[in-house]
Amino acid sequence: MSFFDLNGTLKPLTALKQFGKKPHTISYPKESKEAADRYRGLHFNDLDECIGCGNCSTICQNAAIDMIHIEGHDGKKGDSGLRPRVDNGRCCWCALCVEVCPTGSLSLTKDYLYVSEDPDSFLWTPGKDNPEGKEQISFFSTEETSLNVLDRVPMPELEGKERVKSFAEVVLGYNEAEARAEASRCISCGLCTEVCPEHMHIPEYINAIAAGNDADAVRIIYDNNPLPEMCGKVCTRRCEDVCAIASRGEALAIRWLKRYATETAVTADITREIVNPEIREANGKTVGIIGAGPSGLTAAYYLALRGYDVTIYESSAKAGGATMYGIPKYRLPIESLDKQIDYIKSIGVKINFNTKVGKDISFKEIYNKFDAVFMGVGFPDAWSLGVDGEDAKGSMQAFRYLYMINSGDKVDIGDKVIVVGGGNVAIDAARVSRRFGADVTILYRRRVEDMPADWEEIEGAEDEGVHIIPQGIPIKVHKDENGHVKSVEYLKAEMVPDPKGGRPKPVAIEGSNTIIEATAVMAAIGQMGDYSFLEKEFEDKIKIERGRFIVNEKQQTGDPKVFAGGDAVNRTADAISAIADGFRACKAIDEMLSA
Amino acid sequence: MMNDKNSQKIVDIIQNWARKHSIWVLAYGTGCGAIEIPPTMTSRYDAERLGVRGAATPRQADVLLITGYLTVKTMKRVIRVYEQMQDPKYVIGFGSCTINGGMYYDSYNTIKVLDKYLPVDVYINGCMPRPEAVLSGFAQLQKRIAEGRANGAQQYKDNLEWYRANQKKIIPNWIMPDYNW
Amino acid sequence: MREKATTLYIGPQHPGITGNMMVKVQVEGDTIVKARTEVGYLHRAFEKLQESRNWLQSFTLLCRFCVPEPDPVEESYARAVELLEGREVPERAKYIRVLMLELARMASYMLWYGGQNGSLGLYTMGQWSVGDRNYILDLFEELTGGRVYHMYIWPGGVRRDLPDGFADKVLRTMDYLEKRLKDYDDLMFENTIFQKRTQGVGIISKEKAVEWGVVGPVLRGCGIKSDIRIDDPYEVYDKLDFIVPTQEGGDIWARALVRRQEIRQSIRIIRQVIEKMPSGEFYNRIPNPHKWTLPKGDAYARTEATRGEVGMYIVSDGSTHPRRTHFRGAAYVHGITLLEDLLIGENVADISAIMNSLGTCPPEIER
Amino acid sequence: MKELKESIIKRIKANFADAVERNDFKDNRLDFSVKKETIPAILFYLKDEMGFVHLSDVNCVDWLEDGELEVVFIVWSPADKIKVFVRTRLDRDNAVMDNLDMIWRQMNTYERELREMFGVQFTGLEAPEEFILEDWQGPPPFRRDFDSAAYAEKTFWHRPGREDAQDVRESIADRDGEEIPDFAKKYSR
Repeated sequence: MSFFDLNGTLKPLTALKQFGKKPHTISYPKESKEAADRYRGLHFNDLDECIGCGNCSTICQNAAIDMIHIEGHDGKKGDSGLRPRVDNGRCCWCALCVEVCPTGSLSLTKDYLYVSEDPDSFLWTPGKDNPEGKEQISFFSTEETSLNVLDRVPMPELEGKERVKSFAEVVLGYNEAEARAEASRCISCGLCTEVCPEHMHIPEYINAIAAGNDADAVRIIYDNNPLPEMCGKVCTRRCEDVCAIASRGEALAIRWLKRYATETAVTADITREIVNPEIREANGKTVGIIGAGPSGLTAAYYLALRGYDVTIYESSAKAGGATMYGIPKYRLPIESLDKQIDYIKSIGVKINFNTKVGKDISFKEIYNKFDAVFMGVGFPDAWSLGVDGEDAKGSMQAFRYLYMINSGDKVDIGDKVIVVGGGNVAIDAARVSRRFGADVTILYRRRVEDMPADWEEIEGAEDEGVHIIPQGIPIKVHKDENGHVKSVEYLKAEMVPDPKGGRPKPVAIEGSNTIIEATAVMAAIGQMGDYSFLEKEFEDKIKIERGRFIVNEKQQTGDPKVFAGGDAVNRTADAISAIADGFRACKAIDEMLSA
Repeated sequence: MMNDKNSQKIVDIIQNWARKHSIWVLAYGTGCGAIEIPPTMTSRYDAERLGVRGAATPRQADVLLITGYLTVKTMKRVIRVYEQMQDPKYVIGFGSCTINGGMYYDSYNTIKVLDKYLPVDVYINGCMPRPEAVLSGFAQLQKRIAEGRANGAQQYKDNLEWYRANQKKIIPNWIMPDYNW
Repeated sequence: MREKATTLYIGPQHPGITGNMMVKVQVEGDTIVKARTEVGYLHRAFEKLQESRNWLQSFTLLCRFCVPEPDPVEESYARAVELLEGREVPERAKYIRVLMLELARMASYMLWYGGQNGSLGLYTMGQWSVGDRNYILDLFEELTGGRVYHMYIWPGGVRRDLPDGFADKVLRTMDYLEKRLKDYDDLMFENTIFQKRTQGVGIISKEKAVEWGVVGPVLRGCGIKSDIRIDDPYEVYDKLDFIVPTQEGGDIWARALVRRQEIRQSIRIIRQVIEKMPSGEFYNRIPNPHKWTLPKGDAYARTEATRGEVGMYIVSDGSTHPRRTHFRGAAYVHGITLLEDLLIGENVADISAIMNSLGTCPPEIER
Repeated sequence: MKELKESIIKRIKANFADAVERNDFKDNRLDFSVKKETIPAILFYLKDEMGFVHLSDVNCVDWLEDGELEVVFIVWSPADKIKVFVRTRLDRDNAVMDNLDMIWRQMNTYERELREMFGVQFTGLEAPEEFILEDWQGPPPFRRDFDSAAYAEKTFWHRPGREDAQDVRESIADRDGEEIPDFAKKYSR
């Protein structure tokens, strides 16, 4: 190469080509380039949409997000009342918090300027401190990109056609892999525990299942529920309504996971071995319990663990109350219930079967014999329809029908059954009738979506070929010459919105009378209590109002020695509420007697 | 005839005005934040418009940009660099990790809270802060200078013992010359 | 007569050093007789931190390993996790990943253009290439939401699909940059100063290159054809048509020429990717990150970055957190032993140029 | 590919009796576990005789429960396009092995790092004592029994002002009066 290279000297002058061209410069701060539509800037949190699950806080690998109380958000069921506060001295703007937010309330905005002279000013609450951020949202998660697993692991079930052939259990239960997969969807926020009447330790046992430790899960479950397998099969599972994942996807199958865990303890003995409860030494105190339903059994079990001598008086031949006699066996097999009751008995609970209080033994005797009494008497009677011709042969209460079937009795229902009502009892009666080969129609006053029964049950009934006639109000049962049910006459109803904002009311349409043939009619419009066993002298103290006992928050009636729980006390009238009553009563009795 | 106090005030205003428009940044990329410095300095954002430009040595520089986390080993060098710089001198904390540790909050090798060790004038948040954010950080610094509040060097001198104690806590083997600042 | 050796400390605060590291050189006159590097100024203990973060949280740390070109690190981690778990990646995601990697390669080379020329006192180039690099960063911003830290390629695919009209924008940017590359040639490769300062400086022989574990453009600058994209193809590189440029000589000039051609190959690859990209899913969703476990075992995935081979080695003990991760950086090999050896006999003035030509990236060395 | 892998296994097994192979990988990977004394010989053999000229990676895994450190070498053959993992286990309390930087020069750097971060000593390694850390007084930090977060808590400051943070689970339990038993708490998040 020569000393002077002409080409190499002139070529760089290409830079002169740029002379006079418009510069690329963005003359900030006079002009500013807008951030991209997907820019990951500062946070924004929609405070009303946020449910305070804290998933953002746990995913943050920088520990930048705290959950704090902020004014105006006190929390309610399904909302912890906490909101994320971001430490921008930690945040790395990765937006993982956005990806895992189950409601999608948390997002990032186009705003990125955060310059301050005060290092303590980088702690701030998105949404509260930048309400204008709502207009600038840029990086957000959708159902497609969410890192929550929104789809539930499907529960294997028998086919509809198979089901109606027998009383075999419809739901087959998760296998191990399915249970682990389902459990691993949980984000462990614990919002569910608040709505559970019994406040079961839901995230803990789900996490134990996800970690592959079923025994621990069983132990955690039995901490405050002695009938978990029953709950795992038939619980009304209000927990699933508030599941954080349900805000975008399908709720965790909390009920099925409990069922899976408890079914790993195959027999009562194995359950005893796994749970290995600590039983306190007998303290010489005695407690009498009326009714071996969920509330009575719960109180009995935990009192027995606390060293009390517990005796239950049960009018029927088997324990379980409404879960034994009200729930069909294809939902809750008798073996399953027996297993749990055997386990409870193995702790030392004594049950006197076929002993009806008020007939075989008087309430007064029990009252005097024990240091405390718990009444879990339930609702043994059912409401009747109150229409003409209800006294016909073949007209019955669905609840009684289920009781008789579950007791092993035969009931003649013919081949055309009409069930009136929309609750779980109605569906159960309908599905049971299907299993006896009848053609079943459900007549319900309101629309299908208004039915109080579980949607899963309604779907199951439809799969099995049950017809549902919504907006039908029965007005008369026609009899044939033998006094047997021949047909049911009903009026079509239209839904009239309630001006006060309540749920719409069905109003019969005049002249829309329709008649359907039937060989049996079942009323499933509600149950009621029977308190005739209470002697007169107790009436002053043990008050009954609108068909239910009046108790305080400790389940205590006006008589300090007498406690009550279950359907005969609470309005929700489901098994888990009854268990919660029993558990509360147990604690109160323990407190009272050990004082 | 003005009294001394007033004339000093005018001198201060002129000085601050001049200082504000010639911010020379020490070319020391202490952490990953240094990657947004070239774009800030080059044609797109052209920080030189604002009087911001690079300086090769501490003696010439006005601003020490702490571009992100400081490891203990760098901390030692940064202290030396800072002490070599001539008054007036400013420190900008750049990125989340200078404020409260950022993503390295549990690392055994990075300091978390910069203002325990050096007086910091302005923090620019972000991980990584965009060039616009960097520029607005400089604008904030200019404002601070113009208002006469950017007296980090004086603060450091006044509280030297406190700073030294904090620095020595993480730098066990203290072999440092004393600079003539 | 031998001159007395003097010790010079270049760095860590030195404008010519590529990042925060130090080279301690002994010079006789201005000829280096011994060089020793000192690193560790940027050690954040990523690998330790990842052990206390779960498999997804670990992912956010990755792009901080090497700031100029973070995507190959994300890519290596994602692929190592997928390898260990057996997770399938949708075809579209593979194309998007290649698009990202090649854009990152271009962005990194353009920064290198500025650095290499800056190290020789030619500052105009930096104004151009680093300024133009912003157009690529704009693309990143639009696609990933971040200019520098993309956190985009993650196990199972990529984080978001391409936005509407993105492909056209990419092509327009490519057209613009291709035009600009001609200007760069005039300004840089045709420049006598650049030629004279780089030719015959920092020579690595073929034998030495193999023995010292040289990789990437530096190895190709020694005349050895080696590129993981061809040798151990990942994603969809085996379906794309491109050449791996090599250059004889082994000096800075040869390495610069290799990079000059590679940036053109990247444009070619990007155009093919845009053309061939299938529609469909972009992400094979991972399970709930809090409970996401990987099977027991280990995996190593490597990616061709602008500096050479970068790889991620992960070990799982079956839990939700990594047992150990290890990042293999190219600068780890180039920036310490090779640099120390290469500097011997060179001028002090060339230290910066040599370091730049090796692609020394201190944060990658120390992690 | 399958034949190639098998022939490599055969050759290695013939020369190194203690090598235990793993060949259940779908990709181009082979895995050999050997005693630590065999490491220099097998690496020399792989490089000089079998064309595994490229050293991809060296690193170390701490198996605290077993009381062992596992050193893994990953080598690559540009001709055969196969990567081979060679691994060996060292006693955690006495982690010593031979220096290997005569095989690949860059091994020197890896060995310095392993020495500093894991406390693996390489007999015959010539390099300055300190590599990344400076004046480090704790145990080798990458060993699993070193708790980085606790060390950081002790050594550095964290900015105050975040003490009022609440745990979602606890605050719900407080509100509804749930008593979480102690044995269950480890499953809370």
